[in-house]
Amino acid sequence: MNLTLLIIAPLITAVTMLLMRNAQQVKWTSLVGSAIQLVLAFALLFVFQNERSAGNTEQMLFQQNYTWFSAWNIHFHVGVDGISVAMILLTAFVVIAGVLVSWNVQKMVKEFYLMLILLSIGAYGFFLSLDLFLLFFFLEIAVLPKFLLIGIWGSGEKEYSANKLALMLMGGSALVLVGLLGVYFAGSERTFDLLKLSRLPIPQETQRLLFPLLFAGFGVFTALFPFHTWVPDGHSSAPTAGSMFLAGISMKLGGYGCLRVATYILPEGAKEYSTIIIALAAIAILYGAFATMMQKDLKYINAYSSVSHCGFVLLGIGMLTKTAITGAVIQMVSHGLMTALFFAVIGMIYDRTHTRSVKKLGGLLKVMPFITTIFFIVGLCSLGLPGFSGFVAEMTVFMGSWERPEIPYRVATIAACMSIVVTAVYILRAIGQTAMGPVTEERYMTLKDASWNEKLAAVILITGIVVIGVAPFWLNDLVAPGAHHIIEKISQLNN
Amino acid sequence: MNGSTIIFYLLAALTLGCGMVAVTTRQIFRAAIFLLFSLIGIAGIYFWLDYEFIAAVQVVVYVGGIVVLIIFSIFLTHQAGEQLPKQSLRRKLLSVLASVCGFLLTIIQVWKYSFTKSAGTPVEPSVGNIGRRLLSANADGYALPFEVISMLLLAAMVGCIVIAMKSPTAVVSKENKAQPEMVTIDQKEQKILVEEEIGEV
Amino acid sequence: MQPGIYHLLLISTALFFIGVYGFFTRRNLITMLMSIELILNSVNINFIAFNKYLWANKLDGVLFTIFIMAIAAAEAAVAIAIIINLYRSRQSIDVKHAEELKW
Amino acid sequence: MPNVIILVLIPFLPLASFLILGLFGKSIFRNTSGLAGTLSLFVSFLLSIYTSFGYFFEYGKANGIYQKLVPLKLSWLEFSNGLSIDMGIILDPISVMMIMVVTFISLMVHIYSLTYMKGEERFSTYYSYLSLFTFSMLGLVLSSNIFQIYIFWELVGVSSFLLIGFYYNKPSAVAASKKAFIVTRFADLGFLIGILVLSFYSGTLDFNTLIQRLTSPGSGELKTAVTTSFLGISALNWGLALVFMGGAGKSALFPLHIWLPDAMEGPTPVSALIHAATMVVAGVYLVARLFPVLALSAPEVLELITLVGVITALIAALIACTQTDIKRVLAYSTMSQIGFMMFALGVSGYGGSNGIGFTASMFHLFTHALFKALLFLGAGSVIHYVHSNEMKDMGGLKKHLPITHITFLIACLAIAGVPPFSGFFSKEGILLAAYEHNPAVFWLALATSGLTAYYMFRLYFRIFWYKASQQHKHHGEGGFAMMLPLILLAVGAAVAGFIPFGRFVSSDGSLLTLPFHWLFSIAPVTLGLLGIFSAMVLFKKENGKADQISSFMSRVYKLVYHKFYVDEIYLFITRKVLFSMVGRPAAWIDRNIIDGLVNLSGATTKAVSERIKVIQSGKVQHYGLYFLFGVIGLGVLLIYVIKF
Repeated sequence: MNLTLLIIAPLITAVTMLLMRNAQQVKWTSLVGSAIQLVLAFALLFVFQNERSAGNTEQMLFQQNYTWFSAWNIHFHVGVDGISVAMILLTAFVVIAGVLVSWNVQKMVKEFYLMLILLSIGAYGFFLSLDLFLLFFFLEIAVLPKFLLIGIWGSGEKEYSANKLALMLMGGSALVLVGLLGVYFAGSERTFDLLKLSRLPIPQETQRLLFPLLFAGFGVFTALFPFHTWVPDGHSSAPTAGSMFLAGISMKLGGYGCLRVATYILPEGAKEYSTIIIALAAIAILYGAFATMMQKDLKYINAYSSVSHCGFVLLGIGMLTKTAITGAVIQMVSHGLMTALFFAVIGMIYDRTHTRSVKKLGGLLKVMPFITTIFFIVGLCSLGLPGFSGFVAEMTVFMGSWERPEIPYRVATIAACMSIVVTAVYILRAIGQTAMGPVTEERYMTLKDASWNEKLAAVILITGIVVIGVAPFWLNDLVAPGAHHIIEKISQLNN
Repeated sequence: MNGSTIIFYLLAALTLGCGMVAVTTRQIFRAAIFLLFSLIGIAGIYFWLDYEFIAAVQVVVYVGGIVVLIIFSIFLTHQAGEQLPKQSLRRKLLSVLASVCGFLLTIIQVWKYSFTKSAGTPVEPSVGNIGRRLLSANADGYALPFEVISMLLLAAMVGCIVIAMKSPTAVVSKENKAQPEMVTIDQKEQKILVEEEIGEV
Repeated sequence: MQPGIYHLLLISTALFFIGVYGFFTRRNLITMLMSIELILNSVNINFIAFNKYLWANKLDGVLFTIFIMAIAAAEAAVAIAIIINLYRSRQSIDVKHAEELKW
Repeated sequence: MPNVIILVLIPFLPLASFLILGLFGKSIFRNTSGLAGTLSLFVSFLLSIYTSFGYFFEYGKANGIYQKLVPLKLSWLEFSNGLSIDMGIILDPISVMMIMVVTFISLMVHIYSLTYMKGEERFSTYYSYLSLFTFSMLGLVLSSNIFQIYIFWELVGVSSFLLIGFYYNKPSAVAASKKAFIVTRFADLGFLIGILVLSFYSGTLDFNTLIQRLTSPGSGELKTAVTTSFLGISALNWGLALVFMGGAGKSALFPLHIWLPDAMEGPTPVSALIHAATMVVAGVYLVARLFPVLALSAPEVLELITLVGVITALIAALIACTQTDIKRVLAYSTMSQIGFMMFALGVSGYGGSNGIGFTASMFHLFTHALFKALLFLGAGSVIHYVHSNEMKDMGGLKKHLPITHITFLIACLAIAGVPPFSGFFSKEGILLAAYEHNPAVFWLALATSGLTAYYMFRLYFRIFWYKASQQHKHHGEGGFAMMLPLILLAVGAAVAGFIPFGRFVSSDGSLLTLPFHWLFSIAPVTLGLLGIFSAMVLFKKENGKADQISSFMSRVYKLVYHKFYVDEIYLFITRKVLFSMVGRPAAWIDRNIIDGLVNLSGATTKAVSERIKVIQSGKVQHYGLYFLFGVIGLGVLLIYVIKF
């Protein structure tokens, strides 16, 4: 399969959108475009599985490699393994749901959808890249639309949030850039090629220096503990689709980067810093969960819970076992779907009631059963109920983490386990307050339930969540070999 | 100490003294005049150095051209007898400090450096020699810069005209509308300045 | 003592810094222009002095002096045009009022 | 051999009914959802009867010992090195017994609810939740993998949450559902960590392999699990104790019991199904599942279980004597009976006649399910009739509710341990096991069983006698659909004691006859009758004696009435400690310190730029001065400092 299609398809969508005259046409174009993306993603999954079952055990499939800028040995090099395929599927799901949810956007419709599609280009490119420069290029492409989405279509303190988010993410990518250049010059060969770099011996001293740069840089994207503060502000100010993309896709860029770039290229560094990573991750998990308990705004609740949930991703990566890393990837997919759905639901509630305050809402189950049922489902997924994806992901991380018998790892795992209780507390508080109980305001009685586009978006995302939750083995089989490759060098080091 | 030396020192004193007064006096017209004398002193120094042509050009261009231009512009922009506004003491001190430091630094460096004279037959700086060099297109000729300078002068001339030309009426009226505020501010400041001066007196 | 290159350099340096001092302390644009003329002249003196005492076999110093004078003339003309225009637009040629390039 | 399709259908029929009713209940099955749900469960019930017959009488035995059959095992999620979550079905005496109990009680509740919940706006939702619960519970008891049991454990928890919060616009119901979920979730944390510990040391998640590895004395896994210790307690004990914590949470054992009384906010049939007969015994079931490991390799944990069980039994019985809400009385009685089952397991040994406790516990689980479901459904009829849960609104109902009255009486006699009703036999077994293994436990249990008789008959007399009824006979007892389950359950509660239970269920699968001594029975039966008698004296007629006694012991009464203030302690811990000491500071630190640092860096940059922008004054002379000073500075630097 030609992987470039995944970049070209949204690009064509964007160009076609530019030619459209009115908002209706733009919406349908982007919907068709994102549907095509979804089809392509599924095709990729299918072809990939076929290729693997045909016995192709090469690490990266469907590689394409063109020289882009020969002076610095930069290539347009793309390829996928199971992890990338999973992330691409996630992106396609979130994109189409995001497009559907924003059907009612009034202001600058064309530009809005253009930003969404642009972000998806960045994400696809990022997940496909096997050249670090290309990867960085797409990472930056993905940052810009977020700034505009929040700054233009946001609500509340949107300028502040947009600035904060853009600056912190840019700071992260600055660290990444330094790290990438360090990697570029550290090896015996001047190359940005991921696969080559992973085979080059990079001296331990250099790894020790570069790993924190790369990991923290990507970590900013995925809410690594002290650098997570853009998450609540950014999410709460963003428009619904913006939050969905931000939490569903953008935060995953970081996790993927931590895994694919930092850990894969610099295994010795990863080994050295793993205690610090898991400490930070455990702090993020528990502390994020406790901080969530005190939030009143639904978006803040989900944003802080994202900090907590993304902690599992980092925990899985930091544990450096195959199972834990598989769990981390599953958690990325699961959290992406779940949190996108969560924000979509919050958006639907907000569109109707014009408030996101838990205190002011109540008894919505009576008024809008469909939306509230989704709210229940997503809440239960968030607290790790079996049958939904969150459970699978968390349990895989826990099982993987428990493979490390050293005390700090044990402590971190138990701390992470504790979060399932705290998560239950805050999710049930939010659900109990908003969905159940008596209807708090008279005006809520006349509110309408979900419209077709919202229903479709929700159903698409729920399908993803439930399929993973009920039949996780295919995702596990897809991701585990990729995780094996990443961990290969580290397990060699251990022996 | 012979006559030549004395003349040199006199010229130097004239140049520097008049220059000093030119930058310190608070009568703008006087400043212009002292500038004139300072420039004449420089011309004198050129004479003293036997560079008659340069000295002549100095007199023609500076004394006859630029200073006159300046004087005209003074006439255009100033009322007679108007005193220049005073600069703050802090600024003056800073400027003195900067100038003295710079001066000392430069002079010390110059003094420490021993210049070596190039061996070669001296060329007479006569008008003929200068003219030939200026207009020759040989390897050491200055024809190209000469042309460039002439273009520059032309451009400057055009520029002067454009800049000094009166703006189209529409713009003027717009500016005039914006004017009153500015003027009042200016007037206020001037008032304050005047009061200060009175206070000092 | 017979005046030599050092004396001339002394004069030019002094004149230069007199010009600099004027440039800093003057608030009137015209007087600032005068200071600039002094600075240019000090440069001219240098050229001539070097030509005279060090490179008597060449004429480059002289030629540069001539060019500088030409440019100075042009500069003075343009500057005065600007000053007059400025005066026309804000009835003042105080440098304080010409600070449009502020942050 | 068992038919796999039939086995799979048993849990999947309710699942199908859940999905169909949940998705289309409001549109297609608007009026027939109850029937549809009941029908699917009926089929499931028939299939489980078929299965249990097959298991107990055809293929279950090999060499006279009941085998643990795993007819189905699908890899669901594979972790590394042999650890994998499998979706399997295990057939052994206790799981087969449990599917019988679950499908039967659930069927009764389904039928009962047809009338009881009629006219409810969310009728089909109710039935879909019931189906979900039944599915999860069946999945739980059939699990062949410890992680699988955890999965269904959670699903059971969530369906319980949904059903308790069924009347979602009642704030107390919402609070109760949250409480139930969170408390059991807290216990599940222990369960989860326990699973992790056990899986790490045994290298497997499969029950059969796990039990085999951790009980065979020579195995390396057992050796490491016993020798590795943390805080002086071996890893094996940690693992099992933590797993037990999960069981204790679900079964409402002493420190984790607080959710059960509040759970009575749910519809009464739900309480009968979930919070009396099936879900709350999941903890007992879990302990029974791991019983070989506990009995053979970790007797210390078994002692802990005994202790917790007996404390729960006693405390719950004491509290039950003081409550006035009839459902709460029943809830505490449930707690107390589960305590019985637990310590019965705790005092039991493994294999042969040592395993009396195990058999008795399972037997009690079985009989308890019947009579407690009956009690709840009877209470449901009463509540249906008087529209209140409070004792003060009742009294003298025996004329209005004759069938309910009779069946309720049978259930009370059964739970009080009066021969020949079922509770008598199972309780005898438990007391005997306790007597043989641990006299202290026996005496406490004896006292508790006396209390049981007292509070049950207090309830009985208070509802059906006490005073003349002031109720207007506005409607009848609730019709056939409500009476049929009562009658069926009453028959069960009356005669189930004669089942030779030891023939089917024993700790090691071999045949066991529950011993029975006439002499031994004298004490508990006498005590039970004494309890009934004192209840009769106090509550048969309206008199002030009960109040006199309670005011006489006012302090003690108050302490017991307020459930030993356990709720308040929890409230203190959550409100004051977790929320105020952890949650709020965390949120505050995040907003003010961590985010504050981020904002500070921004503000610093801004302040600095605000300062240095003054340099960019637009004044040419300033620039000149800076320039000159810069040049001088550079000159000095290059010439005198660096000597360039």
